[in-house]
Amino acid sequence: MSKKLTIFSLFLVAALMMAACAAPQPAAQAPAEEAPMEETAADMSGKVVIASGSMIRIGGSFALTGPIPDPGLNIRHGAELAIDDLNAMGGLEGFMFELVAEDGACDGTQGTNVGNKFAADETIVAVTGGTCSGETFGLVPILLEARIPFVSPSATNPDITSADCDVCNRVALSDALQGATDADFVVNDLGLTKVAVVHDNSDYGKGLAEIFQSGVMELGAKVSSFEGVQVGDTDFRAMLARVGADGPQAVFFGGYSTEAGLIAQQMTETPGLEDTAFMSVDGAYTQQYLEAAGDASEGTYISFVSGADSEEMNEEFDAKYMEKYGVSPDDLGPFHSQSYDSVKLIAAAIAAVASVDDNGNLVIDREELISAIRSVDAFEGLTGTIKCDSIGECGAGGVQIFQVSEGDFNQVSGFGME
Amino acid sequence: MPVESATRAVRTGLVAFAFLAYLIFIGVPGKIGGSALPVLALISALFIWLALRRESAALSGTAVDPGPGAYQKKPGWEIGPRDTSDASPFVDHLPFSVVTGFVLKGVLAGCTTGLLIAVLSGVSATAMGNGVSIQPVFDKIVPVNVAALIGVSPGQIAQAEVPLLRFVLQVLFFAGAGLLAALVAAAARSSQSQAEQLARLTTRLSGPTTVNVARYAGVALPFLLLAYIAWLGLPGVSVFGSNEGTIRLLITLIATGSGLFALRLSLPGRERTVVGVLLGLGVLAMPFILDQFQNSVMGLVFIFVMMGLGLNIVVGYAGLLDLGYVAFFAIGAYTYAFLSAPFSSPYVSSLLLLLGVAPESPLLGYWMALPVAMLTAAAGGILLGIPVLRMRGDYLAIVTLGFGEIIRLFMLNLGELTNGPRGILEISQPALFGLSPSSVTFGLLSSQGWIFLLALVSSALVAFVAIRLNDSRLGRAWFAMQEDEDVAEATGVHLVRTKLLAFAIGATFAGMAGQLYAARQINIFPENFSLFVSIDALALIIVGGIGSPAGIVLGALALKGLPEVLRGVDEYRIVTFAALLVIMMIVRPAGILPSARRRIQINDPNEMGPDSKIVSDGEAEVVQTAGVAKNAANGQEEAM
Amino acid sequence: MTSSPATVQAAGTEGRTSLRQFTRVLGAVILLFVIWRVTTVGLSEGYPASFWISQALNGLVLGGVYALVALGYTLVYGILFMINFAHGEVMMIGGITGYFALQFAQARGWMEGPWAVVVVALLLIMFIGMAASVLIGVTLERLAYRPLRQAPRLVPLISAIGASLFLQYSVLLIFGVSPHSYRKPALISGGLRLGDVFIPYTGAIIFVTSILLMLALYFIIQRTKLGRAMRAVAEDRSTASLMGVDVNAVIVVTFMLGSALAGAAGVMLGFHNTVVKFNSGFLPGLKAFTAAVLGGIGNIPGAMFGALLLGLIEAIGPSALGIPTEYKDVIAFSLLVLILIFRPTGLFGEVLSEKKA
Amino acid sequence: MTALLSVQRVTKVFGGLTAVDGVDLDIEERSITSLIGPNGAGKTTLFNCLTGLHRPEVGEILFSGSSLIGLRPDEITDRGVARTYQNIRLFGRMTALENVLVGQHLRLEASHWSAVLRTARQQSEERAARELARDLLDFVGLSGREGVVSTNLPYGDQRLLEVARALGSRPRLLLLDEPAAGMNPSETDRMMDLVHRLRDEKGITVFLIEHDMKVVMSISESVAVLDYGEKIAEGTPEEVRANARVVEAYLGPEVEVQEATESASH
Repeated sequence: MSKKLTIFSLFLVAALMMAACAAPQPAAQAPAEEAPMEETAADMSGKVVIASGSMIRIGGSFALTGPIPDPGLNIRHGAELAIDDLNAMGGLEGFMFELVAEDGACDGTQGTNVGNKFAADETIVAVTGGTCSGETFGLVPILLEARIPFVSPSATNPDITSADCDVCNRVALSDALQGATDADFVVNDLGLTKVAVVHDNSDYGKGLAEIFQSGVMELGAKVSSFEGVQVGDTDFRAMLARVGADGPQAVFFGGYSTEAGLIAQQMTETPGLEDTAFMSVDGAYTQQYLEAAGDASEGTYISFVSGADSEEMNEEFDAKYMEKYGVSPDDLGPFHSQSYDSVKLIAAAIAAVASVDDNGNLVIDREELISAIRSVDAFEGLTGTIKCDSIGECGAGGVQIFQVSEGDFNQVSGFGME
Repeated sequence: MPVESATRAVRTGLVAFAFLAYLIFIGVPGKIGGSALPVLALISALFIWLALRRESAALSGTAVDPGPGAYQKKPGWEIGPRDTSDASPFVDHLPFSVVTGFVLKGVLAGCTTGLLIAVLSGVSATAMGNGVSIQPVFDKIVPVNVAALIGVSPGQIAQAEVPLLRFVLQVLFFAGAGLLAALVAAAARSSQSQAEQLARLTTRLSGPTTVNVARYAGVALPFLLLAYIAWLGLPGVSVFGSNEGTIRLLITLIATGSGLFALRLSLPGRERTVVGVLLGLGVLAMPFILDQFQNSVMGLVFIFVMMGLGLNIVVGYAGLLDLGYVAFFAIGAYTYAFLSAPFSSPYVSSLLLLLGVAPESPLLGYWMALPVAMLTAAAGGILLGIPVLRMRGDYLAIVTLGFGEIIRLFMLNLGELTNGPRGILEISQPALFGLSPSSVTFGLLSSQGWIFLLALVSSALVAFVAIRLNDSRLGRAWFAMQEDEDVAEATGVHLVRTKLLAFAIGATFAGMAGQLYAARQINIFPENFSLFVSIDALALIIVGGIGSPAGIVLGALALKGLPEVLRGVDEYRIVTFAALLVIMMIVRPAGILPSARRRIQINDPNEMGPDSKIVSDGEAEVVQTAGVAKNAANGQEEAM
Repeated sequence: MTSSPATVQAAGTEGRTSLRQFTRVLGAVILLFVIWRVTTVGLSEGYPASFWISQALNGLVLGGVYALVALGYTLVYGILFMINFAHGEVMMIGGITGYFALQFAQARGWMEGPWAVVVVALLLIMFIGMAASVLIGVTLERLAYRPLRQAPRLVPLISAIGASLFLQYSVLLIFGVSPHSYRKPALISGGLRLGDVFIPYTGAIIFVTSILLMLALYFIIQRTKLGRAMRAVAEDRSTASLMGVDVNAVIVVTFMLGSALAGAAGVMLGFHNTVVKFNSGFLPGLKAFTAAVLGGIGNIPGAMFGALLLGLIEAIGPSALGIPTEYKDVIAFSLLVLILIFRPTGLFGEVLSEKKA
Repeated sequence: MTALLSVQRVTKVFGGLTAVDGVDLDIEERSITSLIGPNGAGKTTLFNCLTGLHRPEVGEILFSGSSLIGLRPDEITDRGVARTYQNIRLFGRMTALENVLVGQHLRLEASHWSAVLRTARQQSEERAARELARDLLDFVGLSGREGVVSTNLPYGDQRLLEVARALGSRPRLLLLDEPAAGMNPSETDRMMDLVHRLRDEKGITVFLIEHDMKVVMSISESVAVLDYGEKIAEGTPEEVRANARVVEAYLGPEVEVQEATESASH
C-alpha cells in the first residue's frame, strides 16, 4: 500500500511540476520563438499581427442585458452593420473585419470582465463600447493597461475622456455640452425663470441633471426642486405632486426614455403641472418615449446630440437595418448611428496604420493605432464629419433641440438650424 | 399495446415541440441562422432519444416480469441504466421486432414535432407573406426566426415566395431526427447490456481493484487538468481557435472543482495531506499560468468564495437567513475606496484637505486599509445585528434585505459623501512592499493575476478561520442556536453575544471581499451592490452545499465562473443559468458537496409531515423519526 | 393550543430586559425625530391640504396594488411556508398578456365603442391577464416547487429565485426588451377633479377593484369549504390530509388564487402606469413582499393593511419628513425595520407565523 | 440553614389567566423535591420562571441567597440552575457528545481567537471537555453512544441525554420536567436510580415535575402540589398523600371540575 502511495505521489509531483514549470516558459521563451512562428498574434513590441486568412477582430462591449438592453441591442446592430459594410467593400487589404460582441450589461463588474477578456485576447485590435458610462469605467483601466484603444458610441459621462487616458475615445458628445445647451435653451429661448429638475439616479441622468441645474442657475433662473427617481420606476405621481406644489414653469428630466415618457404623461394628471413644459435629453430621443408618453408627448422638448448628417447615408443605413433586423433603428434606441460611426472610425484608423509584411500578414502597431484614432480628421460618418481632439472627443456636430408635434420630433433649435 | 406506444410517441413529439417552440420564441433560430433547422432537429432527436431510453429501461424490466409494478417504477431524474440484470437474456438476442418498434416510435415522434413546426412556421410565413401584422412585438422577432427555420431570407417570406417543398423538408428533417434517435437508442441498448455484462465480469474478477483504480483516477484528474491548462498556456498552442480563452477557463473551473472531489476521494491521513498540499500548490500556481481574462474571472470567483464563507457563518452555521449581506460587501468596498481613491468624494476630500493630506495620494495603502475595512464592516454587522436580535426566519430575511437596500440607496443618494451614482474612480491597487506586483514577480503576474492570488490566499485564510471557529465551542453554540434558540439559551449560550459574533464575523469577511472587489474594479458604483449580489452569494452557498466550505468553492465556481464560460451565448446565459438553478435544486437539493455534519438538513419541524424523511444525497439517508421531528413544536406548546 | 406559541415568544424575550429598554429608548428617539421633522420641516414647506390629500390618494392606489400582490405572497406562505420569490413575475406576466389582449381589442375598435362594450372588453382583458397569471403560477408550482416540498426551506427559495430570473428573461427574449405601452381607452383616461385634487380614473378603479377582490378572497377563505380546507392545510398539512383534504389540490388552488390576484394587479397597473416590461414585476413584487411581512406574513388582513400602510408611507413620507423623494424606499424599508423591532412578527402576525419562527 | 432555592409569592399571568399564583417554596440543598399537580396547574410555567424563560409579575426567586429575577436564561444557568424539558428538546442534528459539549458551553473559557489558532490551552481545555462529556454520558448510562446523532437515539436514551447535557453546565440545582414521562418500567427504574445518584454522587439538588405517583412517592424527600397555579400542599410524600385538598384536586369534588381542568390543559 505504501509503495502504491509513493508511486502515486511521485506521479502527482510530476504533474504539478509540469503545471508549475509551464508558467515561466511563455515569458522566457516567447521572444526567442517569436520569429519562426506564423500564428503569433502580438509580439513584445506591441504589434498586432494578423495572419493572412484571419480576421481583423474588433471587440464590442454592449449592454445586451441589464437595465437598458434595448439601446444596447441597437448599438450592437449598428456596429454589425458597419462591419458588414466594411467587408462588403472588400475589407482592408483583403483582410475582413470581425466583431467580437460581448455583453457589458451596463454594469461595471461586467465591464471589467469584458475588458479583461479583450485584454487577454491578443487578436483584439480595438474596442467599440461600452454602452453605459459605468460599464465603460470598468473597461477603462484594463484597456489602458493593455494598450487597446476604444471608441464608445454612447458613454456620455464627462469623466470618461481625459488627458490621462490615451486609449479613451468616444463619438458621443459629452453630457457637459448637452446640459449646458439645454439650460441655455430653457432660459434664453423659452424665457423661463423657474424650472424643476428631475433625474433617474443613474450616473448618466444625474450627471446631466446637475450640469443642467448649474447651467440654469448661472443664467439667473431659479431651480424650484431637484428630485431623483429610480430607473425602472413607473409611478412618479408622488414625486410630481411635490414638484408641482412649487409651481415650476418647466420640468427637466435627465434619464432614459421610459421614465421620461411616463413623467411627461403623469404630469398631465398632477395638479400644478398640467400645462408645464417638459424637457428631456438624448436618452429619451426615441420612439419609445413617444409611445410611453402617448398624447402627453405633444409639445415636449427633447435634446439630442447629433451631427450634420447626410440624409442619403442615413436613409441607406436605415434601409439596411430594416432589411437585416426587421425593425426600424429608431424603435430600439438612439445611438445606432454613433455605433456605426465608431466602428467605421476604428476601421479608418486601422487602415491608416496597418501594413502588410513580407509573409502576407497584416501588422498593426498598437501605439500607432492609439494616436491614429486621435488624429482622425474629417471622417465622414452617419453623424456628420468626425474630428477627434487631443482628449478623445470625436463627437460630430452639436446639440439639437426637438419639439414633439403630431407624434414626431421636429427640430426647433440648435445645431444645423442655420 | 401499439396504440399505447403510438400515443406515447406522439406525446414525446409534443413535448419536444413545446421545448422547440420556446426556443423559437426566444429567437434561437434567428441567432443560429442557416443551420437552424438541423440544429433544432438534433435537439428534438435528443428529446426522443431520452424518451426512448426511459421506455427501453421500463421495457427491459417488463420482459421478465410483465407485472404492473414495472410501470409504477417510473424512472425519475435518473435516466441512467437501471438494474437490468434480470433482463439480460432477453436483451442479448435483441429481436428484430424491437428495433422496428423503436424506429417506428422514433419516426412517429419526429414526424409529430416536424408537422407542428411546419404548421407553426407555415402559418407565420403565410400570415407575413399576406401582410398580416400579428403583433408589433412579434413582428420584431418572428420574421428572422421563421425565415431561418424555413431556410429562406426574411425578404422572401415577405414576398410570399416560400415553396411548399421547404415545409416538407422540415417534416423530413425531424422525421430523420426521430429515426436517428431511435437507432442510437436501440444501439445503445444492446451495447448497454454488453457493457453491463463486461462491468459485472470485471467486478467479479477484481472487485476492489477497479474501485481503487477509479479512485486514483479521480484523485489524479485535477492534476491532469492543471497540467493541461498549463500546456494550453504555452505559446503556439491553440485549441478550438479563438475560443481558447473560454475553453481554458472552463477547464480551470473544472480542475479547481475536481480538486475538491479529489480531496474527498483520497484516504484520510498521509495521502490526504499529500494531495492537499500538492493541490494547494497547483492552485497557487494558477495565477501565474492563466491569462488576464481567466485570472479576472477566477479572481471574482474567489472574491465570492470569501463572501460565501462569510455568509455561510451567518446562514449555514448560525441559521440566520440574511438577504442583505451585500451591505457589508459594499461597506468594505466603499471604505477602501474612501481611503485610497484620490478625491473620492467631496466630503472625504475636504476632510482630507483639512487634515493636510494631499488628496491626490491615497490615504492608506491596501494593507493598511484592510483592518479599517474589516472593522467598519464588522461594526456594520453589529449595528444590523442589534435590531434584528429578536426576529426569526423570514422576518429576519426581509429586514436584512431592507437593510441592504437602505445601504445601497444611501450610497446612491448621499452624493456628497459617496459621489452618488457616479461612483468612486481610480481606486489604488494593492502593492507588495511598495512595489507593483508585476515588478516583484518579474512580470509573471498580471494585475488580475495578483488580484486572483490575493483572493485565493484571503479565501484560504477565511476558510481556515471559519472551519476552526466552527469546530470550537462557538461553532457548537451557533449550531445549537440554529437547532433551538430557547434551549440553547437555557443551556448557557449567550444569545446576543453569539448572534452578534456571527453577524460581525460574517460581515468582516464580506468587508475583506468588498475591499478586494473594489481593488479589482478600480472604479466602483452603487449599482455594483444591488440585491442580486446578496442573492448570488446565498445561491452559491446553497447550490454548493450549505455549511460546507468545499461546497461553497464549488458553488462559486458554478455560479460565478460558468456564466463567464457561457458568454458566447450572451443573452441566453441568464435564462440558461436560471433554468439550471431550478433543475439543480430539484435534482440535488442538498447542494453539490453537502457538509457531512449537516447531512440531516436544516429543517423546520412544522413544515415536515410526521413521517417525512429527507434524502440529502446518495450516500446518507437519514430518517427523522416522527416523535422527534415534532419536538420543538410540542416543546413550545408545553409552555402553558 | 393556538394561543400558546405566542406566549413562548413573549417568554423568549421577556428576560432580556436590557434589549427591551433599548427598543423603548430607540422608539422614543425615533418618534421624537419624526415629530420634529414633520413639524419643523414637513409642515413649514407650506403645502396646501389638497397636496396631502392627493399624496394620500396616490398612496392608497399604490397600496391597493401592493395588497393584491402581497396577498399572493401571504397565501402561499401561509400554506407552504415558502417565499414565492417569482410572484412578482407572475404579476408581470398578467400585465404583458393584458397588453396583448388590449392590442387585440384596440385593433378591432372595441375600445372606441359604446361604454358598455368598452367595459366588457376591459373586464375581458383583465380576465385574460388573470388567466395567464394563473397558468404560469400553477406551472411554477408544478415544475419548480412541488418536487421540493419536502426539502429544507432555503431550497425552494433558491428555486423560486431561479424561476423568477427564468420568467423575466424568457419574457425579455420573447417579447423584446422594450417596454410595452398600454394605451388607455378614452373611457378611463383622465380623471376626476375635485378642487385641487385630481383622481385618475384608473387609480380609483384600482382601489375599488382591489378592495372588492380582497373582500372576495376573504369571503372564500372564511366562508367556503375551500377556504376551510386551505386553513386546515395551513394549520397542519399532515393532519389535514388525514382528515380527507386533498392537500395537493388545495395548494394548487392557493397558487391559482394568489396568481389571479397578481394577474389582476398586473393588468390594472398596466392601465394605470401604462408600461409593462420584463422586469416590471420585480420592484412591486419586492415591495409587496415587504408589505406582507409588515403585516405579518401568512396573515391576510395583515397583508392588506401592511400594503396600504406601505403605499401611504411611500407617497407621503418624503414630503412629510422634508427629504428628497429618492429616499422613499429608504423610508419604506426603515419603517419595516422599525415595526419589526417593536413587533418582531409584524403588525398582525401571531398565530400562523409564530409557528414558523 | 437557608434553602438553596427560595421561591417567594411568585405570580405569573398570561393575558387573563393566572398560571402561577403567589407560590412560596423552599428547596433545601442536596434534597430531592417533587412538584406535582393536575395538567395545567402551572408546574412548567413555574419552571420557566425559575430558568428565566418567563419573568414573573410579582415575587422573588432567590438562589443561594441572590435573586434570579430579571436574569437571562444563560445567566441563570451560569449561577448553577440547569433543566430538562417535558417534551425532549435536544439539538437534534448533533451527536450525543456534541449535545453534552454544548451543555458545557458556559464552563469553557478559551477565547475564540485561541480556537482559531488552536493554542495549547484551548486544545487541552477541549480535550478535558470531551473527557468530561464522555464521563457524563457514562454517568447517565449512555456509554458508547457518543457518536450517535441524538435524533436517532431511542426515546428513553434521549431523556438520559438531556440530563447529561444539563449536567454539562455543572449545576447545583437540576430541574427535571417529567423525566419519566413515556418511559417503560425498566427505563423508569433507570431514571429513578439516576436521580438518586445525581444527589448522592454529584451532590446536586434535584427538583422535578412528575406525574407518575410511584416515582414521586419513592424518590422524593418532599413534595409540593400545585393546582390552578396555587400551592395547595407541601410536605413529605406521606403527608401530601393524606392531604384532602390534594385528593380533591386530583379526583375532583365533582366531575365537571375535572373536565374543566382537562380542557384548560389542552
